[in-house]
Amino acid sequence: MSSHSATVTTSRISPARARGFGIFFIFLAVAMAVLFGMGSGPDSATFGLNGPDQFADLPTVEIPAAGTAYFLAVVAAFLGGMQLARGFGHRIYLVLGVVVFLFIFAFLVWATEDNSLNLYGMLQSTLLRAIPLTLGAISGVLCEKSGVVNIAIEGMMLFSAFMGVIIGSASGNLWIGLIGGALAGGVLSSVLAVLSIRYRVDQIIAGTVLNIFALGITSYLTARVLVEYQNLNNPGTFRQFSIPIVSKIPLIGPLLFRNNILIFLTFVLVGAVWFGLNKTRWGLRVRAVGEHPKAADTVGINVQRVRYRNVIMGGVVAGLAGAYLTLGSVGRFDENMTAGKGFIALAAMLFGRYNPVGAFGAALVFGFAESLQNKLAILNVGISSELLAMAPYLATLLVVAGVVGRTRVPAADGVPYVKE
Amino acid sequence: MLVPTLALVAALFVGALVIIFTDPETLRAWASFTANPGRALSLSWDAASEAYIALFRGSFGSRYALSETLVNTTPLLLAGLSVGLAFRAGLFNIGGEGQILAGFIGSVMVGFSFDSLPAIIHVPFALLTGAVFGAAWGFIPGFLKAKTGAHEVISTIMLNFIMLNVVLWVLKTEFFLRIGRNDPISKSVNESAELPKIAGEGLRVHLGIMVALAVAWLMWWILFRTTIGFRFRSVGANPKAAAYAGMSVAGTYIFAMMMAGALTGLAGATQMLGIKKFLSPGFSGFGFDAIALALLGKSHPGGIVLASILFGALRAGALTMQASTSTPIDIIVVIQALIIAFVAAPTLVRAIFRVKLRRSERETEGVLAKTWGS
Amino acid sequence: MKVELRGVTKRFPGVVANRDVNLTVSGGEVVALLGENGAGKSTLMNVLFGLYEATEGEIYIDDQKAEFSSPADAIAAGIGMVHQHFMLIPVFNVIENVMLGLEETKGMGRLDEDKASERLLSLSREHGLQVEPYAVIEDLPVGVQQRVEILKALYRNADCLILDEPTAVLTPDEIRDLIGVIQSLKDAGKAIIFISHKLKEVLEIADQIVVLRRGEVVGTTTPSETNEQELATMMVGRDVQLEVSKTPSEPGTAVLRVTDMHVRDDREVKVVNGVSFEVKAKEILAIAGVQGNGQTQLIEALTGLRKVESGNVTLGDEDVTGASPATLFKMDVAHIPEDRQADGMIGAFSIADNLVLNTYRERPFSKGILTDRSAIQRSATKLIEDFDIRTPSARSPASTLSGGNQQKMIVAREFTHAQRLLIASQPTRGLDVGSIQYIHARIVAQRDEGAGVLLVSSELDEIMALADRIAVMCAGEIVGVLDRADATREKVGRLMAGVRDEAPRPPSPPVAEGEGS
Amino acid sequence: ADEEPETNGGDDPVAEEEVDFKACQVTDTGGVDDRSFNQTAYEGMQRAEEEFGIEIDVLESQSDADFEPNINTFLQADCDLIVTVGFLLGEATATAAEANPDQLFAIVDVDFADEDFNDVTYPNARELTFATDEAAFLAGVLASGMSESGVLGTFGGINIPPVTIFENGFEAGMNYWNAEAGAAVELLGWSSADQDGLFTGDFEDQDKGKQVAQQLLDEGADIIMPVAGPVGLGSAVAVREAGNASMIWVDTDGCESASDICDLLLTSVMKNMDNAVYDTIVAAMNDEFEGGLYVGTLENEGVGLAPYHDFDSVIPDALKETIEEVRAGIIDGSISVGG
Ligand SMILES: Nc1ncnc2c1ncn2[C@@H]1O[C@H](COP(=O)(O)OP(=O)(O)OP(=O)(O)O)[C@@H](O)[C@H]1O
Ligand SMILES: Nc1ncnc2c1ncn2[C@@H]1O[C@H](COP(=O)(O)OP(=O)(O)OP(=O)(O)O)[C@@H](O)[C@H]1O
Ligand SMILES: [Mg+2]
Ligand SMILES: [Mg+2]
Repeated sequence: MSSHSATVTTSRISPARARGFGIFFIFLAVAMAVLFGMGSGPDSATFGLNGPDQFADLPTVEIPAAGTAYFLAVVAAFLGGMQLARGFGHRIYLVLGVVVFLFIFAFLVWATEDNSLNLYGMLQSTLLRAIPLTLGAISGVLCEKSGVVNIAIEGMMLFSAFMGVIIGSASGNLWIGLIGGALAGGVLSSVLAVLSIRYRVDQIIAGTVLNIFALGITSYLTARVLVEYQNLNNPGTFRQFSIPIVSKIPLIGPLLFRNNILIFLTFVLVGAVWFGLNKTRWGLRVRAVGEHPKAADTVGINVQRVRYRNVIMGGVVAGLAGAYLTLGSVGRFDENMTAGKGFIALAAMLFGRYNPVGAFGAALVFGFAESLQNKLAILNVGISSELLAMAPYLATLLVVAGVVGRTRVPAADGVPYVKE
Repeated sequence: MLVPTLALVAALFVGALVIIFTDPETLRAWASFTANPGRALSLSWDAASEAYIALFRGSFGSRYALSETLVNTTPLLLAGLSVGLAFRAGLFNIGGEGQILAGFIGSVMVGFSFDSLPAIIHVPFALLTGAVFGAAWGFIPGFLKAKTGAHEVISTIMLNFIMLNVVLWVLKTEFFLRIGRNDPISKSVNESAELPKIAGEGLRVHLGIMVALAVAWLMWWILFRTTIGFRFRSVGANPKAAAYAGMSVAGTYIFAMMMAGALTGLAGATQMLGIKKFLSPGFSGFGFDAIALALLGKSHPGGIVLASILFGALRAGALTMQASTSTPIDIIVVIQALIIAFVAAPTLVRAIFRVKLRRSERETEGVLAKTWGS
Repeated sequence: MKVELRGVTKRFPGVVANRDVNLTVSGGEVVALLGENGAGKSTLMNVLFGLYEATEGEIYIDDQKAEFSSPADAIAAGIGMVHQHFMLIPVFNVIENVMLGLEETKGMGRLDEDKASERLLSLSREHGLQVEPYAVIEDLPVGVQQRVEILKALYRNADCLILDEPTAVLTPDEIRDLIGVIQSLKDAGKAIIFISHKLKEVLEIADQIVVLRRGEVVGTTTPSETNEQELATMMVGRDVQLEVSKTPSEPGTAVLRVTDMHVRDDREVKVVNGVSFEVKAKEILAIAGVQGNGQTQLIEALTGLRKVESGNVTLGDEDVTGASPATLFKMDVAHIPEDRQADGMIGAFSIADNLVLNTYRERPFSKGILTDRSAIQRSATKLIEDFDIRTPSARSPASTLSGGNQQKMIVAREFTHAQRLLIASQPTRGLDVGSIQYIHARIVAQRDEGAGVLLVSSELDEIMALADRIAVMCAGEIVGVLDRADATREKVGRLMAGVRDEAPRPPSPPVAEGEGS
Repeated sequence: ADEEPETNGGDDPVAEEEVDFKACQVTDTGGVDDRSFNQTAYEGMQRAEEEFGIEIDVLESQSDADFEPNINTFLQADCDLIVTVGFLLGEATATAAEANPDQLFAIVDVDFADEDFNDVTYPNARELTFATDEAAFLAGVLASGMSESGVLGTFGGINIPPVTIFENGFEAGMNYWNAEAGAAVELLGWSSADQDGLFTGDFEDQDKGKQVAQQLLDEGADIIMPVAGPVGLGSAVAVREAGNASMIWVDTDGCESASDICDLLLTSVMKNMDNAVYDTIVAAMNDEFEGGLYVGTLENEGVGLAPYHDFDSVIPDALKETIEEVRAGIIDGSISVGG
């Protein structure tokens, strides 16, 4: 019944659900007090906030573990009470984010008691892990906003990671490698486009085909080519550079403005795709095609062309995601090195509600969960590593089930457009 | 049948090109094509034909080969049926891997825990436990979808990764671990829980294939002959109309995901009790192939049977192909992808082979998941 | 401007939708196109609008031969179309919809909504079409959506405007407004093609009437030369009775009682706000109202498809608040849903399967968990004959039926199980006179056999023809309950528009006895 | 069965010399290019091929259902020695060895045992195992002596013994150093007491390897030992970017298997599977094959530290000496690596 559920802007919360949020906040508050407040000893947690090469270093923050937990619990309880008393209306998701953040922070403080933690490093790791996921999700957004389901992000990433390495190594030029990787993504996505637009193959099938194909062909060629010609697997990586002045702002400077080109490109893409989709003629047409292709057709928009263009663009962006993994991060290819990132990007796309900014946020959540997981393992908090390894996936599962509920899908997503 | 056959031909042809143009010697011959065209052509022919002859020999060429084909077919078939069943109910079950692992855990547990049960009880008990574990793991995404609208594609992917870690975790418990060993492999299933071999000791083919075929028939019967199947198909084709007609859509989602989970769990159980015998870390690989199978078989049990025999043959034959030519085993994956692509795009195949559209083939194609729409 | 279709034939695989059709419309003229469901009206217009390519025949604009290979060409030639199913994007706002394809931009391809809005507002003033430029389409009533469609065409400088069944979803007042708009467009020199099943309107506004049957033009006439009965006969090819014959009702005890019902829509907006009414056996209670005033959600809540926030529903003596569709079905409640294709049927299933969609678990269609396919087939064959469903076979997919026949299929299914209460939402929307007459007769027959009928319709004619009592719904509330005898089109129309000029009868608690007289 | 299958190595020129010996390897699901034990074992085979012109052949397994047919294929293919790799192949190899007493086998990383953990041997099967912790112990000492920050880091692919044995030895070596030198070097990412620590979850995701290494660096570690196959290559990128950190490679000498990161490698903890496989082949060729357990130790050089390569000039001689002393101590039993 509720497949037509609300868009973000107009969603309203039913009283029962609103009450649910309030109770949930208070529950978290109690949990914080009991688990982290009473669970902490008398010691302090130390947090480092400094990145490299800043104007001035921030002082190291030292906070009492138990006290902080109690304080944060009180704040969360207060927010819960406010919600029960009068409600936050449509800002509830923001408040939810705040409360969940408080909870995680309290958790971190508890885990760090009598220990120190480099918060800057953690944020940076969160960001870096989010980059390929964000690019993958943007690829999905571009395709699906125009009405073509792309579950082949994983395959496109893998294929372009591979091609980026080979082309980059063979040419000895990272830029050519990057372009090659992006084009490889584009090539694979044009297959998706032709299969699903021209031949009207079920789009999930077409995507599955590409995923299988990419895994098969890259593994095959790795065995056949890369193993023998190792020098084809050594393109190097893009170096990071700093944007003058702003990169010296403590904490956020090095975090945001001291990166390699692909990361900056990701920032730009998040903004540009959001802007393009929501503010420009191109975006209006893309969204129209994804929502109601026939309506778009009746005002003279060439539905198929819009779809071809977007799917290929999506492939190029997925290609950047793949190239990031090799040329932007580790500088070499290995079999199945995407290891499921394309699927998590898909989750980020849905979780981010088909919005590049939202997808970036979702990717950050996932990246944070992963960083947190590793950090906890490093801090040796006594949770078994298998359970910790589940954390990012569990987090995604809970978030998808609990917070987001149903995402509003472009109405014509996955439906081939048949013109008489 | 014509289109799938032609699709197979087309896929093998393209696969041959990949084999030819990645074989170093053949490539060198092509580089000097003008000097000696005959050699390039004959080397190409040899490279491809030898690979394919070996592939065929390894899949259908002997009793042993046939047995191996069926061994590989068994879990593929069951897992493919699971994905197909979910498709019919409008659900996309990418959670096969997780559910197979759940089936592994359930069946191996029962398999090694009882020493004195007669096989006639032990085997079904272990199979059933595998299915129940799979169903339980399938219940989660079904429940989440029904109650919160969480999309099953995401939740099943997440559950796969979670189950991967669950396996690692249980492999550290006393209960599972081999006594005195610390390699992450579990105790082996007792002989009384092993699926009996059905073609003599030298051949690995086991009772699981019979179970799988029976389940395929059962699924056909349920889908097309029973009220449950009618409900599944209705919800899959139009959930709104199904709700309006008094069917419980949420209930159907949960039930269908549980049944799908049970089928994949059973796939895991047959593999465990027939071939694998002990639990070890890592994905099985069958769960992802299963998606392809369901697509290829158009979510029809009969189609899935044929598709899984084909894929079983490719998997079995690949080993022989690897052994007798230097073709890496991964080429099979490429060929599988090509087959699905060509089968899924009949118009493309027709265009290639210039086959006329037959009237009956114009009818609507199998029900598949179309979109994320929840 | 003058638009001419000469000898247009359009073939689909297996169907000839238009055969050698000639049609001319000039500036300042309204041509009405009439015909049964499936007569080929929409197809012909789609050809003119460049959506379909004609198999044979030509289009002339001002005596110049025109080639339309896409709507873009037709739009460029000055043709605008308001489609039967609106071509609006529900999540876009008015401006976005109107300027789509012809966007105003400022640097970098940025949309310039303000500029577009200015132009839109001036058009809107010029033709009396009021809209709020930044409102989102899915929040707007259908009547306003239609204005947007018209504005969209005008925005593209259309000189010839095609309106495909524009009045099917409007209130009487909105129809009045629309007729005014058409008049003003006509005065402004536009050529207008108007498609409708409502003969009254056609006679009122057309300058010329063209009747299609099975794709062919079977007659051309003018309002002064003809009348409703003659047009109906021309369309259908046989005599049809336009009025339903109906004896006065003899209401029995209350079957359905709804008290203080509150319901929210998918976006959690309260759309039903304290509604109370009751339906007695052997009477037809019609809920009149413009679409989008909560009727849809009210009915969904009554039939178990939507959560009841608060309030009570009783069936006979039993509380059925929030009961599932299955429970209601067992209690002999039948329901013809508003959106037949989305809710009422499964397009990919055969007609036979669709006919047992809610009875498949009962004898003789199943025994235990086994379905009995031959029983299903036999029953289908009989129903197809009884209800005159036009199809080659019970095995054909339901999606291949025409709209009217799809509706008959649903009616057949719902009417065959014993009935206490029939809930019928918009049962004849978009159907031709023949089909309407048939379905109306079945509804009355159902009443006469003892069922209580709750009819929801935005079609005033339908309400007037069928209702024994009329409850008018507006903005989520029942704003008045009238006996048929007291009800005039004007009174009901005013209530529908939310004007309570005379003291309305208290909607709750239901004053059972007072209303019978 | 009579036919002569062509083999991978068949067209290699050196092989034409025709020594009548054929060694065959069945990999586990990692495949022969896994940059880990499958690959290292294969390198031993390749060396024998080059030196003696024997024939070699390899079969990869896609899933664990393939182990048995792959072994069967080789049983039919006149292999003189069948080498299997990894604990997953234990059962299949034991079964085959028992059923084919005339066929020689060698298995890497497995010590056969029966249900009740009684040791089992077969006269026709050699079990090649490695006391990797002995070598890792040396690495722990070296790293502790070299660390400026006093913090070491390690992480694994997944928490399985072939991985964690490195980490246990590494930690033990560090503890030894702390006790001997009165230092307080600490280790992040592994705790022998809990037998748990930091893992990436697979042996594929190099980007994760980079992130995890970065996080260890962030917490102050300046020497990192990844035990995760190719994932460690990702770590190298983070280490290189950090500038003032170094790494310890495992399994093989990283300066040979991944020469482009040699400048970052303090040393490598070598598990000389290639040597063990090579030696087994030689023994079999000379009819000196013996079934039963082989344990690679520091003493028999089945495990060891790789040369210091680029760091040779950086590592103080005193430290080098200490390491030699520890090595001697381990060999003569005066130092226990068991924590
Ligand atoms: N895309 C199509 N493919 C095949 N047949 C079609 C298609 N569109 C319409 N038809 C057929 O063409 C005929 C005319 O349909 P059309 O939609 O023009 O009727 P109509 O006069 O608009 O009916 P209504 O009053 O129901 O709107 C019908 O028989 C229909 O089945
Ligand atoms: N591909 C097709 N094959 C056969 N018939 C079709 C096809 N597409 C549409 N039709 C038929 O064309 C007719 C008109 O389709 P359309 O969707 O335009 O309905 P409509 O004219 O708007 O009907 P209504 O007036 O009932 O809303 C219907 O009878 C439908 O069954
Ligand atoms: Mg029409
Ligand atoms: Mg032993």
